[in-house]
Amino acid sequence: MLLVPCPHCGPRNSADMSYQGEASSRPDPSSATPAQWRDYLYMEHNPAGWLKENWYCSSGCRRFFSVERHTVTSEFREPPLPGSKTAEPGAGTDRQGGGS
Amino acid sequence: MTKQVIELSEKSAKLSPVFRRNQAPRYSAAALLWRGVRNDSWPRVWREPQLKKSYDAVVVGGGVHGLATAYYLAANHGITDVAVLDKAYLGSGGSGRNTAIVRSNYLTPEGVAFYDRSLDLYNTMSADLNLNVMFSERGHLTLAHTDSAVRTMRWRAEVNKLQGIDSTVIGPDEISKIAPSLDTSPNTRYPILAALYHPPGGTIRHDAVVWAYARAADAYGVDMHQKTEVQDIVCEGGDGPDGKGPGAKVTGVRTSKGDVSAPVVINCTAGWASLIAAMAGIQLPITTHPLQAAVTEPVKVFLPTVVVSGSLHVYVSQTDRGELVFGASVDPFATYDMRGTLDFTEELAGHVLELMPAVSQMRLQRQWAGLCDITPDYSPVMGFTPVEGFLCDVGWGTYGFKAGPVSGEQMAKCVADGATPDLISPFALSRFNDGVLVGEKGAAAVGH
Amino acid sequence: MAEPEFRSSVTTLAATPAGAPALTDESPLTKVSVRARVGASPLGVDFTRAARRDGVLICGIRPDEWLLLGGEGEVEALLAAAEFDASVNRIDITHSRLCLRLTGVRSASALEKVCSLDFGDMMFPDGATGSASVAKVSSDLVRDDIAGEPSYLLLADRSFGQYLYDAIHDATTEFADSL
Amino acid sequence: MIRRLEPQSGEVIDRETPLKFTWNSKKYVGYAGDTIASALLANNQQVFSRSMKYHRPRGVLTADYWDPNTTVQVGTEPNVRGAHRLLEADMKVSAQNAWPSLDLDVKAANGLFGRFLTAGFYYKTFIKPQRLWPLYEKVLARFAPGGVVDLNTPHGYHDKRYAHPDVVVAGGGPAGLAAAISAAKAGMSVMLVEQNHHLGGHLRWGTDQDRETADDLEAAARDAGVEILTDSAVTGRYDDNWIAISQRDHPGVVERLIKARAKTLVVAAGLVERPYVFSGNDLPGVMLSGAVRRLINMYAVRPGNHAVVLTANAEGDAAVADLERVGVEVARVVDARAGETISKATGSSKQLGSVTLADGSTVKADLLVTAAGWTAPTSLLNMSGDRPSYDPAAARFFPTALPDNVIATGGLVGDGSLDELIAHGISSGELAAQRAAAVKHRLRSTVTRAQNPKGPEPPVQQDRRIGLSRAPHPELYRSDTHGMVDFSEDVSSKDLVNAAAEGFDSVELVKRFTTATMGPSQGKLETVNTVAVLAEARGETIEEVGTTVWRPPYAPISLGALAGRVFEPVRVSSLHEWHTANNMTPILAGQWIRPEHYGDPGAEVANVRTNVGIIDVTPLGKLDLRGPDVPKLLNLLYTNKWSKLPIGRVRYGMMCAEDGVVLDDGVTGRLGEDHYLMTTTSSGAGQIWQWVEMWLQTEHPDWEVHVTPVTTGFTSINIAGPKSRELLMRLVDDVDLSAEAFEYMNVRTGTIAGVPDCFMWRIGFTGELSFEVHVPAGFGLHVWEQLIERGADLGVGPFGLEAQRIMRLEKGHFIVGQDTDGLTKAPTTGLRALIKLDKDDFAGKPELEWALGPEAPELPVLVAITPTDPRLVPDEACQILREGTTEIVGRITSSRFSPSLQRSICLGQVTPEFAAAGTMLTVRLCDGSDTTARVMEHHAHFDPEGVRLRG
Repeated sequence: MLLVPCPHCGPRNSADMSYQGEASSRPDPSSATPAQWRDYLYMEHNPAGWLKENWYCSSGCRRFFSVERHTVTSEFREPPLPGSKTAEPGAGTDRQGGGS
Repeated sequence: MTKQVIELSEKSAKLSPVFRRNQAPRYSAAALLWRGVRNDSWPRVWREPQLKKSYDAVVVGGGVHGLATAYYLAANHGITDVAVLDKAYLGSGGSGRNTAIVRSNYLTPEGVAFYDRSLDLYNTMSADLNLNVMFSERGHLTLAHTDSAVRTMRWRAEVNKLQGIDSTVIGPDEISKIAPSLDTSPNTRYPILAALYHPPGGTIRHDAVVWAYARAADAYGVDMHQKTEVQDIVCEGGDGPDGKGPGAKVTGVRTSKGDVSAPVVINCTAGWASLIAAMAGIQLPITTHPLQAAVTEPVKVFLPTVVVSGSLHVYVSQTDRGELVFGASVDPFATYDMRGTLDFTEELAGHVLELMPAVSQMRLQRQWAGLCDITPDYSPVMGFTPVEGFLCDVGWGTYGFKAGPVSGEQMAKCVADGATPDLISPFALSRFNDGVLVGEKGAAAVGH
Repeated sequence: MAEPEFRSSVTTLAATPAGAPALTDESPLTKVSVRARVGASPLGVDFTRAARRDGVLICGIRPDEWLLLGGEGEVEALLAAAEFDASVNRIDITHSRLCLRLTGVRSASALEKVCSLDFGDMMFPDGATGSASVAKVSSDLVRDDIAGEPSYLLLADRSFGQYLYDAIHDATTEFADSL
Repeated sequence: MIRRLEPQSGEVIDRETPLKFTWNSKKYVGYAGDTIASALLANNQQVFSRSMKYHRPRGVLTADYWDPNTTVQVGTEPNVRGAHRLLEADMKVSAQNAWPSLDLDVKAANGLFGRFLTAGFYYKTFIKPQRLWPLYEKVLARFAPGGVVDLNTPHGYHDKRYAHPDVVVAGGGPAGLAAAISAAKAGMSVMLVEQNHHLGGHLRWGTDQDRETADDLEAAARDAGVEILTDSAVTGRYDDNWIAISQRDHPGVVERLIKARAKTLVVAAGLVERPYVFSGNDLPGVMLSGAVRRLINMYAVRPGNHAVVLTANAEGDAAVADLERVGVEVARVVDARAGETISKATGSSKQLGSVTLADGSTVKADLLVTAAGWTAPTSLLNMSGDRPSYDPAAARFFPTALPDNVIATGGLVGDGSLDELIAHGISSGELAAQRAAAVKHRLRSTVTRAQNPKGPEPPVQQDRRIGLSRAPHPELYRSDTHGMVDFSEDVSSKDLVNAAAEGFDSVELVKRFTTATMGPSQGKLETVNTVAVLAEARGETIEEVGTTVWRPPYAPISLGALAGRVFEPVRVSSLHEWHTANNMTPILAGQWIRPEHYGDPGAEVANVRTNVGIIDVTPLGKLDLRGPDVPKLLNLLYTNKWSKLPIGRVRYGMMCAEDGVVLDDGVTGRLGEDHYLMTTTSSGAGQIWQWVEMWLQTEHPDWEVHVTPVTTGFTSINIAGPKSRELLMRLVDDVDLSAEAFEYMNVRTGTIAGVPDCFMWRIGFTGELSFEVHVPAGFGLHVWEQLIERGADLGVGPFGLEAQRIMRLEKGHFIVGQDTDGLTKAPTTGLRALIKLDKDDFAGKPELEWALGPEAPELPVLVAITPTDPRLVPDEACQILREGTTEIVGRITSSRFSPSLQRSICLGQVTPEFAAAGTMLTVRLCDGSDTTARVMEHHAHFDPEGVRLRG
């Protein structure tokens, strides 16, 4: 069980957290073109390496934060940043893919 | 350009001696006996060729999708000058790590038609490719524990029936007859209210599918290169750095074993799709998550069918060897790390025991993980991309194995015709830009 | 008309076996949530710390939330005396939250059967608070020792009352003398 | 008991406690302390199982946990390790893989055809005719190995606990014990986990002096406060030293999973003795040296009478000494260190008869002991990221690079005298303690609630241990004949060679093709032999071939233990007891248990439509919102406008995700200047709370809004029906409930039945005059009982979810997630007027703007539908077709028979072409027949003008 560094609680089990996906900034809805908006909605960098991402400390302090994690080695780069922007609509909650 | 490839290869089409020349000795019980009597061993199942400087087409990824694509390019379209590149061994990725369930009872008519074609190909694969892939048409039960799940099962059944697929909603009594080990009593925490029963679904020996395609493709002269990692895709004329990105044209790949020029490069990877696409300057709507599976020690066969519970995020079948094979939903966060987690086995065991309390004394003997490329609408990304000559057959989430044969067949057709076949047109990358997603989202949430 | 009577969501209590940590229901306590900006300290108690003042236990359960626990009138009195700026809100959550207390030398061991936090004295000393899943229910935990004996308060959504009580009680039985 | 020896000084059996048991229904007696296998062997039972494919008889091979041949069924429990599980009184033990019996196994005929049943033979046969494959498959399935699952097996009481030890030591041999002792003495909390029933590892079957050392170490460990677990195993090492331990020595539970977050892990797993590959190496009577020593010294069992011993190491020499001491004739010692070896073993089907040496000579023997070397069980190191490397001089794999928090000691890292092993264990324990102290320091400074540590964080200690030397060992894998490599899978070295020749020539492919290492011992005995045979076949070195990845678990763990006690939270409202006492038929809705009805939902509907009914709607999501910026928040979350909501008013709103898909809906009321109460759907309550927090914390941290979930702080009761006002008035004195003073879509605060601080909303889902009251939950039951009591003369009765569903459908209210799905964008619902594109921003706005623009494809439309046949209720999810085709143009999303209208009613989504009022639709019913239905003018089938609810 991965330990995720929460800026408020300290390291916590990933099961105490809710993953919010890649960090990206929300385009200005009054000026965004459909293409820009859908980039924001759907496109991912998905790197094999350092990824800036968001977590919600759902069982703990209930704060959102951003952190950089290496997607191959699972290391975290300190320090996490509280209250960063999220990437996913629907708060990433519907990303529970089906199995086989 | 792809048209041109066809014409070139047309000469060596169906009646060419290629297959004959490289044809492996046919497998049969008689041949097995004969070799047993003479104590002969079998010849190599596929060659170990040298990497050439150029190919008509390069397939990246030696799994079911890549090998099927190569096979159908050769078998259906006479394009035999094809290389399949894999950074490890054939079938080392998702093809060898999935739980080998096949079915066609999807939610949308497009999905049903697509997977049904795949099931057809699986059905005749042993004979078509002369290798027993042990397709076990044992039926597939998707359990519903809530009213809304029952509704979704009925939705799927009704769509399936309209497409001529054998798929019905059945009640606890009938479920109990099909799989007596399931606890169908009404007072459980997750009562089994109904199930979607799909008799044509079943399991298959996943490795055998890989080997069957590899052996058959090899017989047509397709080159398979194991331990050959694609390190870059060479493009020209694109908007991005190094001439990549939209508007570019593929000229070849750089590999750990040398450069290869090719006018067509097909990305058939799972788990690394975003990375391969990025080599051509293409961004995909994909996040990569591990999907874990586990297997118990063997016991005498007692579970005759595939059982899936969407609400409990578990699916289970029993192999002919007696092991229970389990899978679940993908891990909650994106990672390329395949080490597996304890939480997965805990959740899994808890949920399996909800369904089948009698197996509490069975022991888990191995867990493993594969990588899944998840898209926003639980549907793949197939066909052309904004880079000419660079095609994708990716984003297969947790359902790639089921779709291997049809994907290969259709991708080969796509390359050969230079046009997107109808069967895969709903899965074009452009749909995310157009805002028209595929409707499998509803079913996949409870699918498996 | 019958007088309204407060009813806890824990409706069936079980006996505590001798030697096992004692689990009691303290749901009727007055519970008020005081909300302020993250980083503010309107009551002088930090996040993850708890302190008792005028009979009221003030618990920093989130970076922007303090839970006040006390007997009838005590919390109101304390709040009436406090001076808050306009950004502070107080919400009575007496009825929203279930409150259990687990007391006894083995209570940390019992909690380790249902919760992944480290309840060792160094990591969760008296006067500390923590939030975590307890038997799969999001809960707030406060260590509030009684006369030197380890004691923990557990607060969770009221609707889980009986379920949580049963799950924790079951976890305590292992520590009974007879076993 | 003819094989039982006179008492041995180190025996672990209690001769004072005989235990009766049965083996294949025949009665036998063993002693307490016996394993099942030792007891059977003492009773002269040599054959324990039949092999998987060829059904060859198999006897004891390793006499420990990893013995592949002694797996048995005990009562309802399959696959019990007979050479590890202790005998219990009245145990019912039976052989697993034999039909009809162990002695007469008809499937043994398979053995005759062995040369045809080569690895992978399935793939090459049963191809044609294909229709016969299912038949073959059924036959093959009967050959599945393993025990039997009794479908009536009780669940059993399993358990779990978390632990936070400073140091976990995996392995209770001399090095592990020493490490545990020194770590504990350094002030660390230590858990020591040993798979066997006794501590001391190989010392337990060694000399008297060895045992004395083991006893001393055990006593010292207990004195130092080490938590000792025997009959337990560290089954996995996961991210950040999350350690899984299967504990079987805990009273009261069958098996317990301990999840330990260890600051350091010491791996002292010892070594596993490796079988030698030669023809006949699976005959009963062929044993490893460790097996012989355990049987003699621990269980006082004579393993045979005439022995040949192949020895390449001291353990083999010690086995010779043990055998001679107890009077077994050692006919020949074959010393591999001197270049001697054996060629093959032969015998009857059930017993070794003779051994052929490399020089061709033959020695009669009923016992062949091999001491061919060791496999390092590096599983836990692999799981820690290590890729062990092969040392040909020592003939085994060694660790290469480990993370700081994993430390290996003992046989895994080298050899040496007992003193050297213990010294290495001690220094490993010290290193583990120092590194754990650093981790502890860091934790105490980062976990806010912890006591702050004193002083600066200590640096991570470098590894300055004096290493263990590696004893030279001959590379002894296969003789000049072919034999069994994987005993549990029946894979021979011939199979591996053939597979390699066919092209399955990498270790992973050969494993997949032959199934070698895939069986219950998961490679412990056979991995290195597999690699060695493959290396030989390919003409490569073992290092070049490499190994497969060892995956968790290290030892199998029961599903019961992994599941533990069942934690499946359920939620109930304050009225649950009342519902239960009043004939509730419950329904599970997520975690909630709710009343579906109280006997007759149709009558409940009728009562609401004519008198008054009350329903428990507590699960309805409720968020208390406070602060000056609440209107901004509401404007952002809902598609409609919220800036000018007066105090005392409520408004309906719909929320969308950023892709324009309907996420939730509900009403929000303004209770005070800066105080609002938002309601959400019951199922969406948790998700919407997180959604709101996400917007506030990440997009608008400057907005002053505090969100508090109060869903169960209130018992929510909807009082519905023409007499609802009259009923509520009897309980409320301080609020004017008249139609004029308290209009539809308003909210008031007041006292109900003596309970202050209740909220009353004039809203409802049923279409009737109705009041939704929210009562502080501790008093919920009081108010409910008062409503029932005081309304008796009005005909008040409870109604459940089903009645509410019927009435909402009569009124045409959609349910998010039922009438909408994962792709339904807001305009489909028909509430176009609620989508205010002139707002600067709201969640999903750009996508909705596009969806309503000229370029977007037309969206499906939600419509009310009436079947032509009023008695016919199409099932929900029935498809709507273009007439005469199978083209799907829509589906029924909700359907019921309306008791109020006495006809069937539906909601459905259709393509715009079919959405116009009056359109006749073709509905395909579940039985395959078609029916027709008409699209209605309004969503509401009942009281479309809303006269009743405004009353």
